[in-house]
Order: sequence, then structure tokens, then C-alpha cells
Amino acid sequence: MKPKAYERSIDPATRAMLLKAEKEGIETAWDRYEKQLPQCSFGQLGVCCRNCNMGPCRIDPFGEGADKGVCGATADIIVARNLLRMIAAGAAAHSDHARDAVLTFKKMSGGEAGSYGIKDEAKLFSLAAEYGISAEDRSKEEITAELASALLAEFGKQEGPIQYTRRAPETRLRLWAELGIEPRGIDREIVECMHRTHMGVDNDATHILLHGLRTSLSDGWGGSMIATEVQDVLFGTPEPRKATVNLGVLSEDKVNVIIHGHEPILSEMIVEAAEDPTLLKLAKEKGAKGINVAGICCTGNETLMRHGTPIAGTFLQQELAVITGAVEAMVVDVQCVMPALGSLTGCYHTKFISTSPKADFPGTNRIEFHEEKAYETAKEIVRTAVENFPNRSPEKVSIPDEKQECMVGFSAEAILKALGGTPTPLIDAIAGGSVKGIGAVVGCNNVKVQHNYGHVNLVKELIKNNVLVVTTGCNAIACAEAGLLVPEAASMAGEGLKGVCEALGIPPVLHMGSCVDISRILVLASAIAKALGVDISDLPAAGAAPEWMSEKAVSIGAYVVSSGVYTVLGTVPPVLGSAAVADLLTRGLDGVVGASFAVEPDPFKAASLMLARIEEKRKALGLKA
Amino acid sequence: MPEAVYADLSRCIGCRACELACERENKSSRISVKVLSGLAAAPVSCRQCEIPLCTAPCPKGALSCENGKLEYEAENCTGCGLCTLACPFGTAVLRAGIIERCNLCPGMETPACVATCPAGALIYTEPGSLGENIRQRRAKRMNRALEPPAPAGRRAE
Amino acid sequence: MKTTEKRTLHPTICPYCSLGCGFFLELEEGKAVGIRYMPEHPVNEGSLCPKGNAAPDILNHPDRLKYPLLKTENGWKQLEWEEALSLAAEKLGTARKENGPNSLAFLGSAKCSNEENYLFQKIARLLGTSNVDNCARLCHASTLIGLGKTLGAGAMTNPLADLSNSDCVFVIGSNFAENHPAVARQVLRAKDKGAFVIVADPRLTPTSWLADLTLRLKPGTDVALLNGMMHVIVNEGLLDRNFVREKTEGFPGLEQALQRCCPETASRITGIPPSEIIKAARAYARAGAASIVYSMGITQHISGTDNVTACADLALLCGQVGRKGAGVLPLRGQNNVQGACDMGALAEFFPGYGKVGDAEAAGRLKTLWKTDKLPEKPGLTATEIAEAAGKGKLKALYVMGEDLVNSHADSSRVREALESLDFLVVQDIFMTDTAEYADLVLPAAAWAEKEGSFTSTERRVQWTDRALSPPGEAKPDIEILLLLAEKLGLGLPYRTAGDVLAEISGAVPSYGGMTKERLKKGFGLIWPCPDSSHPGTPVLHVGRFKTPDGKARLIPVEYQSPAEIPDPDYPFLLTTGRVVLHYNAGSMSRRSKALLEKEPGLFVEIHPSDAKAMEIGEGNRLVLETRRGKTEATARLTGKIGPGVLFMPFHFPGTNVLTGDALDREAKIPEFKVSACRIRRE
Amino acid sequence: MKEVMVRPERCMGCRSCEIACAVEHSESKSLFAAVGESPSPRKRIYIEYIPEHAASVPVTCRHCEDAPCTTVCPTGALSREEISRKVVHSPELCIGCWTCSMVCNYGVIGRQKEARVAVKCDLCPGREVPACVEACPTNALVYAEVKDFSGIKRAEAALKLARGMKPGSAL
Repeated sequence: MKPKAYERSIDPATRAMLLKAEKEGIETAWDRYEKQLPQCSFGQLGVCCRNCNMGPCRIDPFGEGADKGVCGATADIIVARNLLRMIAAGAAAHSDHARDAVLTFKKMSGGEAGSYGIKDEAKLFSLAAEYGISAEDRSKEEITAELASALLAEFGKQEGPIQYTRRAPETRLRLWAELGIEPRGIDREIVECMHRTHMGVDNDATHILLHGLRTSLSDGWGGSMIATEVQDVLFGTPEPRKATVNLGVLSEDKVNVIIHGHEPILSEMIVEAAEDPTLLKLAKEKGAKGINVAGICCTGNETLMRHGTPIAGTFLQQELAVITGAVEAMVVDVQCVMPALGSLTGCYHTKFISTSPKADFPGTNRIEFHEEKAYETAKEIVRTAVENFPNRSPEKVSIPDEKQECMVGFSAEAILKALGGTPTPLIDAIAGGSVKGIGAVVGCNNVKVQHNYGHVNLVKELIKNNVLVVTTGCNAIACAEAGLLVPEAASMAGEGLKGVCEALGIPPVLHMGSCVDISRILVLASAIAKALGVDISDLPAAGAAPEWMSEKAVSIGAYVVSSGVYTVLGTVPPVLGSAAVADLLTRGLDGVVGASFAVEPDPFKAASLMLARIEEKRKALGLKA
Repeated sequence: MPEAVYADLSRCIGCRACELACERENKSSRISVKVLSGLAAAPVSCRQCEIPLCTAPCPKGALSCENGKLEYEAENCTGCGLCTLACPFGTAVLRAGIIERCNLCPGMETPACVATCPAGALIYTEPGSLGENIRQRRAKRMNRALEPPAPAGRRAE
Repeated sequence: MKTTEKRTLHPTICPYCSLGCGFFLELEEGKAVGIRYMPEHPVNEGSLCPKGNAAPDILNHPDRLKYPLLKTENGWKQLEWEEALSLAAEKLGTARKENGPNSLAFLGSAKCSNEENYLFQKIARLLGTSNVDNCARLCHASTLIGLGKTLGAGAMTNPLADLSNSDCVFVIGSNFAENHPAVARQVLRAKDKGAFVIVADPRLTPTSWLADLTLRLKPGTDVALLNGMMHVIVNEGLLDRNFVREKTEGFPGLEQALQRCCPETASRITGIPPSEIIKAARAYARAGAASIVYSMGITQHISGTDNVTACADLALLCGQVGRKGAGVLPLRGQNNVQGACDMGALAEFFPGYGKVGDAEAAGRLKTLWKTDKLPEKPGLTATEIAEAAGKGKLKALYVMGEDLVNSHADSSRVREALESLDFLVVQDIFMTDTAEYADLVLPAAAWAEKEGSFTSTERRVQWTDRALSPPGEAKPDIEILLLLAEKLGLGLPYRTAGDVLAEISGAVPSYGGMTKERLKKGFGLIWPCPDSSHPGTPVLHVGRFKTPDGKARLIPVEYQSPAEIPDPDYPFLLTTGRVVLHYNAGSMSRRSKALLEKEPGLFVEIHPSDAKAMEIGEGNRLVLETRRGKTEATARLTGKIGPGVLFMPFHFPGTNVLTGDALDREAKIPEFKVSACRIRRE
Repeated sequence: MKEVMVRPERCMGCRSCEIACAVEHSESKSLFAAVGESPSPRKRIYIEYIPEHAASVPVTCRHCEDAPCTTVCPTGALSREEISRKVVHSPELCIGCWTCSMVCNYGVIGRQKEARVAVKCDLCPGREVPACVEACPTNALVYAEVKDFSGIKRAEAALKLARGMKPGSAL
């Protein structure tokens, strides 16, 4: 019988570390998942409500027991309310991340955050232009300051529109207006979610879900997009570059610093600090050959995209990185950081350093981070890591050999540049049929799916069928680990796509960034739609999240769909307790926003669903099959 | 919606009130109580089977079963008595060429036998709910068995 | 009154047992044609036992007495009421003149209304005798005495419905499943809530079927069992110390007496394993609220009063009285036996239990009755009346609705007694075996043919209206009594039952607040109800007991063996009781076709092992013989009774030929439950 | 035979066993598909809630040695499997007379309304451990031979004793 490790992941490095964990009796997310089985059916179906203390209430899915909560809420209402709260949490996470980015930007403009500067002036001006801030004989600082306040205003806005929603095609905007789901202000929509789901407020499933769509739009075309843009201005808009991924990037003889979480604001500084001569000298003294910074999750993606900093792994590899025994410091900010790291790092010499004023965990060395003295803090963190190097116990160290080359950095701008400044070549390729369409594959890892199996197979299947894949988040990392992010991967693509990739010298799968950077995909899609003079929902495109797990993913799914892109989910969202809600999500929405959800755990079936949808759209556009 | 008269044998005290009530209402009693070894008593009446055996042999379709509801049309009854043979409970009695079986006292809210049962052993209900009471009792006993006995001579007033 | 088509519904109360179940009589053109149930009634909640279902059979039954009848050489002669009552008055008058008031005796009826019994005893006492009694003497006299001296009131402490609040129900000497079926309803409800049910009975009965623990004790050994249980409770400290300290007197004495009654001793006497006695004791004492339900299995012994006392002691010891779900519940026999006693149709009590001979009690009555003299000494009890008649001490006897030939023990001697009377008036609805001996028979009205109030075993006083008219010239007892009183020149000032009740509320304190109007509202009132604003008292002894100092008495009792125990000549122990389909002497139930065809005749239960030994088979005719007489019955082989024991129902003439006349020393109740007996095949 | 043993003191009343049972006896045997099925799958195990004690107790077929339901079944639909000693129900023979429900001492013979037949615990044929037992998050349900179960109880009792003992209390 195969060891569990094989059933748990398709990635050799991951398997190796899982075996090591097993040998050392170390518990991982997979073990904890098994202890959770069987998971509560009421929870899985979303028919459990804890919104008031008359409850908790549960609906009997088989109609023998209770069919209403104490307040009279039916399965439909309960499921819808729970879903809305997930969306709210997801949107909140992205948008609060954005808020911090903007605040840093503002401080910088006021000269309070000396460590930062403007890396992409062009973008600064274009953004300012979008807000109608004239550049006429005004200093960069003035413009920055005014833009910063304008962006900050988006959060507290009471009346829309959120500026960047204007980037969507006319027809889409009109549709949102008609449906009354045009977001008014980022914070407002989220607060309203919490209000509506409070006992005795909004109790009509459809009505509830429509607000869900509105809230998600305030994320996709609001929070997430602002985060992306501001971070580009501060740290530079990504451009294609080479890098390496997977646990193999950890170094035997260097000080390994892992940056994990979702924000680039600190990690940028750490990457810089890692080149600081004094610290390098200190490292030498401590017997290390140097300092090696590697990323995990989206903090990793941010630095990967902009500096080619190596990535140690996806969400589910965070514990495994520590288990290599070679990590001096696990530095985390916010989101997708497992509290388990606390006890885990305790089993090794690794220092678990939490930095966000918002996020602390058990067993951390706390080094709180503030923009004002960003670089100093970064150096302190790196120093802590370096000084920890001697504590590394060689007998515990075992780093997998797997490390994979990849080509990353495909921001929307970069892609257009690669296409020669306009989307036309891509559009022609699509029109000509050499490229069938665009597949946006994103999302997390989830122990319910064999690690990376969903990501990799779905993407392979798509490119095999000449679908150009754009990717972000952990899917991007998974693809990188599977060697799909190199131009040579074109060999795995269908003839048409292969040709295009070879002509342009790009991989068939384009890494567009972190999960907030899904906004880049929206921008790209919108650009193509406008060029074609159609709505996004008319494009031969489809999305997927094969291994999603977080509430952010729910919000993403919702805004991608309400932006007009059909989306296939790889794990079942907790909505099946209500036939009505499930039906609305998987069918009803087509008639409302021109796109809907599908649920398909099998990546191959999922791929064919997406292909079918793409074919359908091609036909509608009168393109040849 | 109630469908037949059922008996909770743990409650039946064999007093035969049901027989007298039925006799009074329907001239002849269509329910009979069998007392076994002087203790256990079992009232037997038409079970209103969902898939009745008595209808099968009926030559003139006098006994018919539409979606679980048993119907009898005396005018079509030849009095052949095949149903009596087919019925596993002997509750279709042939008397004077007419099948006498429980018809749940049409026009009465509850059949007389149920209304009169002193011990509440006869239940006019939907079969799915039959187990509920007994399950509750069993559960209570199991749970009670776990409780430590009340402290001597002291109790909540 | 509700109406269905041309039929009218008339609310009434069941005439059979003492539960006071309500139902609607269905009338058509003045005839009773059926029954409709009364789910809202608090006692039976619509349910009815077989007898209840058969109740209408009594009304307009062909055998009903329709005219006053005089016995002549050539059979019965029909009389006009005028003649009949004059005759009765004259005979009673002469007997009184010639041999003094105490040569007269009056047997009241627990089947008649409160008003009728009140009137009946008033007539007797105005005539100067206290020789007035009723059949309570034969079923629960020992309860009156036993509970009277311990708790201070000889009645059920809690209403029936309250049984459902008990966590433990201890049933001893009661087969309510057959004799008071509606009680099963409440006990089962308690069980549904998890209550523990203990049934102590020599026989396995349908009641045992509901039990969690059955104690099959030898007949007549109840005291031993109860003492054994109390011994365990005291020893294991399961008693309610505070309650005993604050609310009772005499614990030391009891504790002392109990020392000798360890479970092993009890086991030797009762034949119940010690372990079961202990289990029962713990279950009862530990229960949050526990009730004792008993009946004639306790009372009809020479130790009847002791049995009752022991029950009371047990309850008091554990503080299981005077609370929701905790009480002592004697299930009485007749539909108005409680009332007949309350009304003073008892040799030793005036209305409201004022002792005859107690000047103060007599005084109150004199002023109320505007008379200057009342009997000073207690009169003869029902059993003694029969005896006295036998000895020729009695000249005239007036029997109202009572078949003493069949209901009294040792009926052969009762028959002799009746024959030796100069004059016997029997007032009844059927020609009973007793009526056969009468010189004059007066046709009375059955329950639904008259109005009046009835007091059920739970002290619930309910009023019934007249639903239909009596057959022929039959009259309501109250009318007969009023006319007679007139003839006797007693000149009683009432027209209707309502007027009589008005006086009763003056004479009986606990009925003080009862009027016809109030009783008709809802489902009557539960006494004590001292004044017109009082809501009634469902639970007795809350806070204080009905004793002068408000404390209950713990009275130790000793086991005494039955008067007659099996011996070589009479090797079997015969016990008697009731079956569900018949009622008491059977004058009513045996006249119901439906009931009779289900339970046609006299039978005797015998244990298969005994039957085998004597080569007796199911259905054989047997001859049973006791020192008092013999009778025939059909053999029923059953393991429900133990070896060496025989059981017979007493609804058929044969039974009480056999039963013993030994009396309880205090309550004078005969020991129906134990006689030595021999049997042979016919 | 192994049976589903109950340890009421551990039951939290989460009803996972009920759902697992219904799912196991559905067409698809998968929760997400089962919720859509018609006739909707029927559970065979019941959580009884006792308000007075705020306690829940799982009640399921005891597969009685001398099972009343098998005795009264007029058509032999209910019978005892010789080898497995299970009390099994064959729907094709069931006439829906509900005599079994009336005599069952645990009230665990339910009704499949659409099929008009009885449903009862079959200990999940083809499964190592019945679905309900597997689903129980607190091990209030144990799948074991009676004797082994007593073994478990003994062990628990022993542990309690051991805890009660202070060091040196032997002296």
C-alpha cells in the first residue's frame, strides 16, 4: 500500500517532506483533517445558523426533522445568509490589505515612510489621470498626495461609483446599474453584509445574494484592484523574469528566511535587507554562506513577480518548509497563515515571527512592523534569522532537491507589451482559432483535494486544448512547480497555442501575480472585450478555482462571475443545503449576469466544462470552432 | 394524516373497552382483544395494509386499494370470502355475505375504539410516527440509568 | 346540550365505579340510544372502560322495576305508590313504637346521590336510630379509620390526574387496570415521563403488565411487606428527616417497632425475595415525588386498618404526602361511596364525620335540623345489621339500592338474617336477590333518570341533571324518601335535590361552598370547599394535616396473619376480586348483554400445578367449599396466581357464599380477601 | 455478532449519525447528491432528546436475539439472518401493515412513505463499520461484540477507580 504521502500530494518535494514529517511524528494539516472526519454534514450543506443566540439552528436536509430555524428561517435563507457572510469576510480581507497599501502610499507621499518611493511613475500618472488629477505643472509629491487621498476615499465612500469599476466595458456597467449591484463604497458594502445577515434583517435568498455580488464587485474592481495598482506604483509593475520555485529553493548553507502571507509592504524591505552588507557579514560570521529569502503564498508571489525572489511553496507547503529543518525564520504578515506553525516551529530551531499589527499567533517572536521605520524593522527581522542560524541542527535538516525554473511577471501591461503593445495579436489568434480562448485558473490549496492535482491537471488539460491560461495565487505556484511556467511548456500545449507561445517566447501559462492581482485579469479581460467592442461575458473565457478553500476565494468567485466569467469550483461550497440557492448560483445567474458557477471536483471534467463554455462563446461571436 | 388504528402493546390492559365501543357503533365488533397468558393483551383490527393482500383475490373488485387507502363496496361483494382467507390478521370477517372490517368509523373524528381506550393504547395515527413514544421512553430509561441516585431523603421541593 | 341530527347529547357521569368519568348520553325520543365521548373531562379525558360503554344498557332495560310490589302468598302484587308508602310508614312506625327506634335499620346506597343519602340518614336519625350504614363498610371503612388517624382525613390525598406527576407509583392491593381502567392512563403518562411503577399483588393482573417491578406477596401479608420496606428506608437513611421532624409525631415508636422487620423477615412472611423488597423501598424513597395507590386488596382484611395505616406511615416516612405527585390514593369502589360517607350514612358518623356521641357535633346538627334529640350512641354497621337481624334483634330493615345478599360476606347467613326480619323494604332499580326477600319493593330511578350530586374517589363533587324519565311508575329515590318522610310525619322542608344540597352545605363543612350552580359549572368541585368563593382543594395536607396540631401521626402496626389460614381440611387459600367486564354484585353489569356474553359466568382461577395434581382441566366444573358454604364454578388454569391460591370474582351469586365473616376490629370490614377453601371436581 | 452499542453519556446530539445513516441508505451514497434525491433517503437511527435532562440518546435497532418484529411479521419480510444473526427486512415482502412498528420495543422501525414499506437498521452491509458509528464524533456509538463492549466499559470503570486512588491508599 502506498504511503499516505502519495495520496496527499502529487508533488515529489511535498511527498518527501510528508514522509519526513511522518517519520518525525510531526502533525500536518492533512493529519488534522483526518481527525476532523467525518465533517459535520450540516456545516457542509450550509444549513447551520449561529447568527443569533436562539440558535444554533439546523435544518434537516432530508425533511424528516426541522425545516425552519427558531426565527422561521428556511434552508434557503440560512444558506444565503451564511454565503453572504463568507463573501463579506473575503472582500474584507482583500480590501483591508488594500487599505494598508494605500496608507503606506499616503505616508510615503507625506514623507513619513522614508523607506518607500515611487517605482513606477508612468502608472502613477495614469492612475492620477483616471481620477482626473491634472499633472499640469504640479510636483510628483502633490500628485501622489492627491491620488492617495482619492484612493483612500474609495473605502469610506457612501455613494458610488468606485472609480476603477469604470474600467469595465460600458454594457457591463449598465447591467450592474440595472441590477442595482454597482458597489457604492468598499467598507459600506461589507458593513451592510453584516447588517443584512443579522437576525431579522434580509431574509430573501435572491435579495441577499444580489448584495453578495455587489460586495464582491467592491472587492474585485475596488479593494483588490487598488491594492494591485498602488503596489505597482510603490514597488514597480512586474515584468517577465526568471525564477525558481518549490522547497528545493531552500539553501543548505545559507540563512533561510521565509516570507509568508499576503502583503508586499514588509517583504519588499526584507528582500532589500537580505542584501545589506552588514547583515551578510554577520551571516558569514555565523557560518552561513549568505542570506536566502524565499516566499510562500502571495507575499511570495508579490516579491517573485517583482524581484524573482524564489518561492518555497504553496499554501499547503507552509508547514513542510519548516519541516525541512533548514528555516531560520518564518516571517508572516496576514492571511492563510496556519496557527499550527506556532507549535510546529517549536519542534525545530525556526523562529516564527509575526509582524502585522492585526495578526498574531501562538508561539511567535513578535516584531511589529510600521511603515515609518520599515527598513529598520526588516533588518531586525533578518538579523534575528541570521543569529538563529547556529541553532540549526544538521541531523534534522533535509531539503528536497526539487526546484523548478519558471518565467513570471506577466502583469496586464507586461502581456500587452509582449503582444507588441496591443491586444490585437492575441485577439487575432483567438479569432483565428489557434488560441481557443482564455482560461483564468486561480485559488488556494485544500486538503480535500490531492495537493496540486486539481491545479496542474486542469491547467494541462486547458493548454492541451489551446486555451491560454492566466493564473495567480497558489495555482500559479502549483503550475510553476509542475514546470508549466516555462516557455518550453509550450510543448505540452495544443498546436495552435504552441505556435503562439513560441512566436512570442512566452509560456502557455502566464503568472499574473498574487490573489489580489486577479484584478489584473479583470483589466486584461476588459481590455480585450473593449477592443472587440463586446461585453466580458461574450469573451471565449472561463475561470476556475480547483482547490479553493478561503473566504477570499468565495468573494473572488462572486466578482469574477458577476463580471461575466463562467467559473468552475473544484471543492463544494456550503450551499447545497438549499436547492434554490444552489440552482441560482449554477443556473439562475446566467440569466442575470451572463455567467454562473459550476462545481466539479474532477479537474478533467472541469476542463471540459470550461472548454464547452468557451466553444459556446466562440460560436456566439461567430468564430470558427 | 392518520391512516389506521395502531396499538401500543406496552400500554394495552386488555379491558376490551374497544370491543364494546365498536360493537355499539358498528353493530358488530371489528376489533378484538386477545389476552395472552393473562397478561400481554393485543387488540387486533384491520391494519389498513399499504399493500393489502385481501384485495388481490377479490373477484369483483369489491375490495380495492387506491394509493394505500383500502375501499370496500358492499354492492360488488359476492361474499366469496377469499379475502378472509387472504388476510393475514383475520380481520376481514364474512358475516351475512358482507365483509365486516374496520372502516375507521367514518364521520367520527377519532374511531370509537381509539376514543374509548382508557390506557391510550390505541393510536389513530400515521405509521411513521409509531416509534416516537417508545423511543422517548427507552431513551429516558437509558439516560436515567446513568444518573447517580438522588441523595438519601433529600429532594427538590 | 349539544345536538346531532334529531339526537340530543346529555352530559352525565358514569354510574359504575368511583372515578366519576364523564360522557355524553345520546338520547332519541326520550330513549338512551348511545354514547358520545367527552375528551375535555379531567378524569377520563374522553375514554371509557367497557362498563362505561355499556352503561346505557341499564336504562330502559326490560327487567327494570316499574311498579311498587308487595309480596303475597301468590307472588308479587302491584301497588299504588300511595298504598305502598303508607304501608312502609306504618310498618316502620309500629316496629319503632313496639321495640324502640333501634329495632329499625337503614342501609343506604353508595350508588345514590349525596342528597339521597343525606336524606336517608336524616330520616333514620330523626326516627331516633343510628342504625344507618352503607356499603363503604365493605370496601373502604378501613380507609376512613386508617387514614383518619394518621393523616387526619380518610380520603384520597391527590387527584387522579396528579398521578402523572409521580416519579414512582407504588400500587399495592389494587388492580386498577381492571377495576378503575382510566387510572392506567395517568400511570402510563407518568411512565412516559420515566416514572418507576411497582405493583404488589398476589396475582399477576393487567396492572402488573404496566409494572417495572412486581411483588407477588402471599395474600394478607401486606403489613409485613410495608414494614420491611420501611425498615430498609430507615436503615439506609432514605427517610425525609426534615419532614418527619417538622410534620409528624411518633417517629421514635415507629423506628423502634421497625427494628424487628428486616427484609429477610418480611421475605419469610410475604414470599418476596429480600432484594426486591429493598429495590422497591429505594425506588419509592428516592423518587422526587412518589404516590401510593391502593384499594380493596389492602382494605378487605381483618388487618385492613393496619394495612392502611402502614401505607400512610410509609408515605409520611419519606415525606411523600402533600405535594404535587406525592400522595396516598385509595381507589374507592362505588360511584358515590365517598359521598355516602361524607353524608353520614355511617353508623358512627354524622354528616361531615362528626362522631356520633360527640355532644358538640350533635349540637350543631340539632340546631340545623331544628330537633331536640338525636341518637347518642353509634349504631349498627352494615355487617352488624345483618348479624343483628339474624339474632332477631332487628324488626324492620329499609334497604336503598344495595344487594347485600351478594355483596356481603357469607351470604347464606345474610339470607337467613333477611328471612328473620318482620319487615323488609327494598328500594332498587332491579329485582335483586335481596329484593326477592323483601316484603315491599319500591321501584327507583337509575342515575340518569334523576338529578343530584355525586362525589368521586378523588373528592370531586359533580352534578348530573335528569336526562330521561324513569320506566313505568319508578321514582327517583329522593322523591320516594320525601314522600315517605311525609307519611312518617317528619315534614322535611325540601322540594328538590338543590334544596337538600343547600342544607348539606350547612351540615358538612367541606361542602360549605357547594351549590347546584357551582357544581354544574365546569367539572364540579373537589372538597374541602368551605365557602362560596373557595376554588376547592385538589391536594390535601399541603403544609399542615387535618389533625388538631396539624401534624400527622406515625403509628407502628404489627403483622397479623389472616383469620383463616389453609389447613389440611381446607388446603386452598381463596381470594376474591373484580374483573373488568363486571361490577360488584353484578345486578347492573350482569344485565348488559354485551358484557355478559364476554364474561358469562362464575369461574375460579387455579394454578396449573394444583390443577394437574387434582386432574382438573380447563373448563371443568368445580365445587368449592369453605366452612361457610359451597358453590360451583368453572375452572380456569392460569399462572397468574400462585400455587395453593384460588381466585374468584364476586360479581356472581356464588362467591360470597364462601367468604369469611371475620371482621377488622376497628373498621368492622369483613375479610373478603382470604378464606380457607377446598375444591373437588363435580 | 457485532452490534451498534450506545454510550449515551457521550452523545452531544449533533445528529451526524442520523445524516450519515440516511446518506448511506441513499441512491448515490454521497451527501451532496443525496440531498437532492427523491424519495429522500430515510435514516434508521434516531437521536432522542430528553428536555428534562437536556440529554440526547441515540436509539437504534438492537437486533434482538428473539426479535418481536420477526415474530409478528405476517409475510416474513422481517427475519433473522442465520449466519450474521442480523434482523433484516426485505422490502419486496413487506405489506406495510406496521405490526412490526407496534411491537418493536425501541420504536426503531421507520417508514419509507413513498415505497410504503418499513425501513430499519441493516448494519450497513458491505461496510466495515456502520455509517452511524463512523460518523459519531464523540464515539458515543461503538461497533462491537457485546462482550468486547463490556470490556470497554470495564476498562473505563477501572480507570475511574484508579483515578480515585491516592498514592499510598493501599497502606
